[in-house]
Amino acid sequence: MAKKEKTVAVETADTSVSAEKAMKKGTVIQAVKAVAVLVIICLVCGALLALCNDLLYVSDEVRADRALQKIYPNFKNDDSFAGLDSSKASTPYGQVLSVKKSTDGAYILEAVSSNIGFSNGTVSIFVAVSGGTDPKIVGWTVDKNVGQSFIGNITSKHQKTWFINQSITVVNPENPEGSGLGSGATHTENAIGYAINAASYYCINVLKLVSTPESEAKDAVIALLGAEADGYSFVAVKDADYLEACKVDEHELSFYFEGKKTESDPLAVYVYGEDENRQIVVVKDNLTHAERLEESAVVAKSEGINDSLVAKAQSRSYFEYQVQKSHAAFEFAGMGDINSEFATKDEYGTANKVYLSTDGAIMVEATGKGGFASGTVTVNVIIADSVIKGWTIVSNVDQSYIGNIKNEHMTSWYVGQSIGQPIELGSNKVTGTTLSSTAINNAVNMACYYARNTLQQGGAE
Amino acid sequence: MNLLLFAEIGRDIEWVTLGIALAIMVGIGLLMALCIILISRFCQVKEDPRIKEVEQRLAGANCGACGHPGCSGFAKALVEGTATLDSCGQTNKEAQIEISNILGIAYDGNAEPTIAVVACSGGSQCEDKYAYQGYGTCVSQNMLAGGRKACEVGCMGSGSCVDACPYMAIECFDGYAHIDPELCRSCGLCIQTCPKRLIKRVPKSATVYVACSTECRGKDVMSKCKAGCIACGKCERTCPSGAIHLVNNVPIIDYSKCTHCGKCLEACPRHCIKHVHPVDTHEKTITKVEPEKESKAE
Amino acid sequence: MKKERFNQIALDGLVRQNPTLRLVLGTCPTLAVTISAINSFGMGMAVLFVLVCSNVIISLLRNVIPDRVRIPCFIVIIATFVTIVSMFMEAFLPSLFESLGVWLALIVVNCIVLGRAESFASHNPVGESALDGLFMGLGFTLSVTLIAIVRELLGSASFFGMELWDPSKFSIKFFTSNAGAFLTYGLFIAIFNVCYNAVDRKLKHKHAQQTLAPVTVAETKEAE
Amino acid sequence: MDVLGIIFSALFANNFILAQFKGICPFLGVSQKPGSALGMGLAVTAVMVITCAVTYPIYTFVLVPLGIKYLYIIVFILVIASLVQMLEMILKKFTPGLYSSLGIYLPLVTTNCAILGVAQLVTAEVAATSAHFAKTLVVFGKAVKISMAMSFGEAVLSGLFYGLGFTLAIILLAGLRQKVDRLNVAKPMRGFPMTMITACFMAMAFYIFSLIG
Repeated sequence: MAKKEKTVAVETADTSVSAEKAMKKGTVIQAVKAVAVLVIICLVCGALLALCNDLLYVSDEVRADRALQKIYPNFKNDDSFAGLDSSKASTPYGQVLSVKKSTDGAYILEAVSSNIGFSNGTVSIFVAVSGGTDPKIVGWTVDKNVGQSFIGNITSKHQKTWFINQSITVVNPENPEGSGLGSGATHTENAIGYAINAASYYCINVLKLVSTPESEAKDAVIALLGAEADGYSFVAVKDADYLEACKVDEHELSFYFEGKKTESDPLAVYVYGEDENRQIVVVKDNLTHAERLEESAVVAKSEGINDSLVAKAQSRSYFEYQVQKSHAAFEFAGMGDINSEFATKDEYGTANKVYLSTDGAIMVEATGKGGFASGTVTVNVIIADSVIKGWTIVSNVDQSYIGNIKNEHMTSWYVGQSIGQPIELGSNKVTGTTLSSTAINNAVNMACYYARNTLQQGGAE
Repeated sequence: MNLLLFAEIGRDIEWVTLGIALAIMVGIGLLMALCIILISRFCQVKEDPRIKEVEQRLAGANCGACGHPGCSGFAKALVEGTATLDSCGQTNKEAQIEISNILGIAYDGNAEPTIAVVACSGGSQCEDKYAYQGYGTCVSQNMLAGGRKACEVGCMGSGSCVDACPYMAIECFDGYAHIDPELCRSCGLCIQTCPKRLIKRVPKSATVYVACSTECRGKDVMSKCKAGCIACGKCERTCPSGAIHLVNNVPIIDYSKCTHCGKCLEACPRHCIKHVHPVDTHEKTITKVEPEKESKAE
Repeated sequence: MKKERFNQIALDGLVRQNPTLRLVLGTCPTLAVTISAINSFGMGMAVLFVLVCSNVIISLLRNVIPDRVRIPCFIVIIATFVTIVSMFMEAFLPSLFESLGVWLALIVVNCIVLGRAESFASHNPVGESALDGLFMGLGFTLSVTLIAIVRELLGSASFFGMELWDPSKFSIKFFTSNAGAFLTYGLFIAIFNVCYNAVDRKLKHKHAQQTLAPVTVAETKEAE
Repeated sequence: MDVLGIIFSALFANNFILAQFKGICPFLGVSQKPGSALGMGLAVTAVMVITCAVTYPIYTFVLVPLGIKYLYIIVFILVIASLVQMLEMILKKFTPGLYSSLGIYLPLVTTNCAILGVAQLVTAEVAATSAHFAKTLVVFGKAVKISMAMSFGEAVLSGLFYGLGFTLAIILLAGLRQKVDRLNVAKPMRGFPMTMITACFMAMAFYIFSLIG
């Protein structure tokens, strides 16, 4: 098809030249017009929104008492109540934000869970706890949430059934998870469970609405210690065998508390007997075996307590009991001094303490590097005649999956191996916790390395 | 002043925050608008303004059949004169006329709109030489001894054309490719990709097409495919206007002579001749169409 | 505005171009909110309000807004209406606001709203745009609520919140999970396609039957 | 600043598409071919990083102190839309190559729940005790307390990894769809329904991550 010259071609040529000039002027006006339009639209919209915000503003008080109406309709505020005791507001499950008391004895608490919710956000809820002898959770509703994009699944139907009419003692630590309630948003459910437990923990321990035997014992201990108790938080250790082991003829050890306070030494509290004839002994906890036996170790004891109970409390700490439970032969005979020359090895970690025993065996506490999220694991390794008798995990830093390492691993790994040469990780690991297992391997190797060199038990390094 | 009925909803209008909100909104609006304008000025890619106009008039399907990266590439090539309009089958006539005016070139020829059809209907009815368990589509399969079909020109139905078609007009079922006439814009991408060159262009107004392109004799076809054309020549004999001729065992329809009478379709014992537009309603009443002026060589 | 144009818009919005089931737009809220029917209905109503208002305003301003800042202007208008809806809900429907939560604010970037604004409202007069917004919103609400009813019935054994039977006896937890959302939505699209094609074919068949003769002649004329 | 935790949760446990259901429209629309899916994924990641970097300071230092938090939707969306338009122009001018592979998806990215979703996630406020970033600003004489769930570094980092999680999911689906789209299924099941069912299986797989994470 040959191209045919058409008059139309000529016309377009000269119009494009003048178009060029028009373009220049046009674009400036057009640009200004564009900016103007956008700015005017933003202006109008901003004004409209600001007005609407003021007209439809929901203040916090409105939001709070709207929640109250939902969970506890006949709420009449009793302003004689002191409100939140902020020093004790933090609980193991979350934070209590505010407390209100109704004239008929009911309490309304606002609590927020620790961030274990969906995409580790938090959920804050209002909880209504009925007064009277057996306080129950009468109602709860979700207030604010952070990052819980599936909060919609928790409908009002759930808020009428979960946790309702459960006594606050039952809700307490049994199933903080609250999971498996089946709303399709498991993480948010966990967060709500934690928030409710935070509220009930506060009710039991601070508001003292109900007195469980444990809280009564705790009050007695605090009464005994008097001024020294402030700042300490006492946590009951629920280890039935230890309670059994500390029995002295017919005196039962009813509670064992571990008192912890930041940057001061922990306390061990032994509570014998029940209610009135309760006898309490408080001993400093992190002393060596020998120092523990001296008189100064006892911080406080109730009057008229017979000495056998005090001696028993001084004799063995819970830590020593745990070690002995896993290796019966180990009889404590005091602390050995750390030989600093072999106390650190950069590829393994550090050796911290050495415990001696009556029959010559030693226990080395060593920390291994290279754990999950570059954290560490501290273990106690018992070594007798250059063979590992057993080991336990003492503590860990950032090892969020160390829970997978169960007792059956502790009894099977490394036990019986000689400390002559370094021990390979090999099969000593659980899927999903390889990093934590390597840290444990490093710690055990550190203990063997220390034992090898300092006590010439096995072959030299 | 609580304007609304709910006593506790709403608070007095705080003019201060209202002012702040306005200031923020205006500030951000202004900032954004200015940035857009400045950057569009600063990043002005020197382009011939005609390119934009041409691009607007093109079909805008970015199908790439014209060999250029999308319509903007094609528009640029058109303005620079390195491409001709007819390599784009999509743009309708009026748009093509307008573009020619903009470019100042003469508009010639009014190409008869066409659609593509697959000249094979064997698929699962055609025997397989081997079971293909490899990766990919017909193109890769074709490299392995000419594809798994016993018939060397048979459609494998593995969908190279399906991938190629930007209009999702092709589907593979019953083992061979089917083109949906309503969706097909005859861009020609499938024609280029089909390794067996089975896809052909027929005028949009055509009603029948030959769905087989094997050049073997009847006896061989019988052994390989139950739906193949055995070159019996019945269609050639029954066609009143002599539009069908057997060219080395493959019936070829000359659409300028075809009167859409449909007799060939009924005569064919193997049903190789099929409808272009699968319409079962007005089967019988195909009206007479006067033959058009022969314009483009097929 | 002619009756036939009204029908065309109505049918487009509800059936022919149903945003959720035919055009598969606005899928984010559809998957996330359809766990409970009340939430979905609330979401549908919110989208309906935003759609109608923004379509009206955008079609009013369609000649004023220059092309270069078109998208920011449309988005600002839609965002205003979404904020107004969320403020309204927070004030008067607190439980619904709480359960919708994040998804209420995401209506701004919902593909339906901006899609209709750009493709329909910016070329058509106010009346038709409003109607289009209305029927698109109804189409969305209908399909989202339908999906939610099925998921709620199977997943948590309740209908619009009312418990029908004890979920521990029979309830498929799968439908309340994410994977269940995808599956239900996919099956719904498939079922809708089946019904749509069946009805479409019957209509075309009836249409072709009645006006057989004149159509074919007219058709070939058009084809010239 | 638990980096490993953010990475794991952003990529797998709280994957932006499969766990949080944000950004499904491009996930279904653009995943025909792995090439286009990768382009879309990278475009979304780039815009997400810029969004987090811009919206976080605006929210903490402008909106919260001035008490106009209700404007957050309109301000975020305006900023995002304009940024994307600017990015498109800049890419077109300086890197036409990158523009041809990435640029065409940018207008698609603005109207996408993923971007506003990440902006909301990142600017989450939380009770003062567990805030990663807490400050008190004196504005017009009033002291305003700000307590954000994430610090600025965490915000940008999680924006980046949410984007990569998005890209991971969309490429996986594109790979699967290469095969699934050619399956010989019933006619109405073709296209979107089959894609949905593929996505359903992917969601199941990713659900396991959320149990571990």
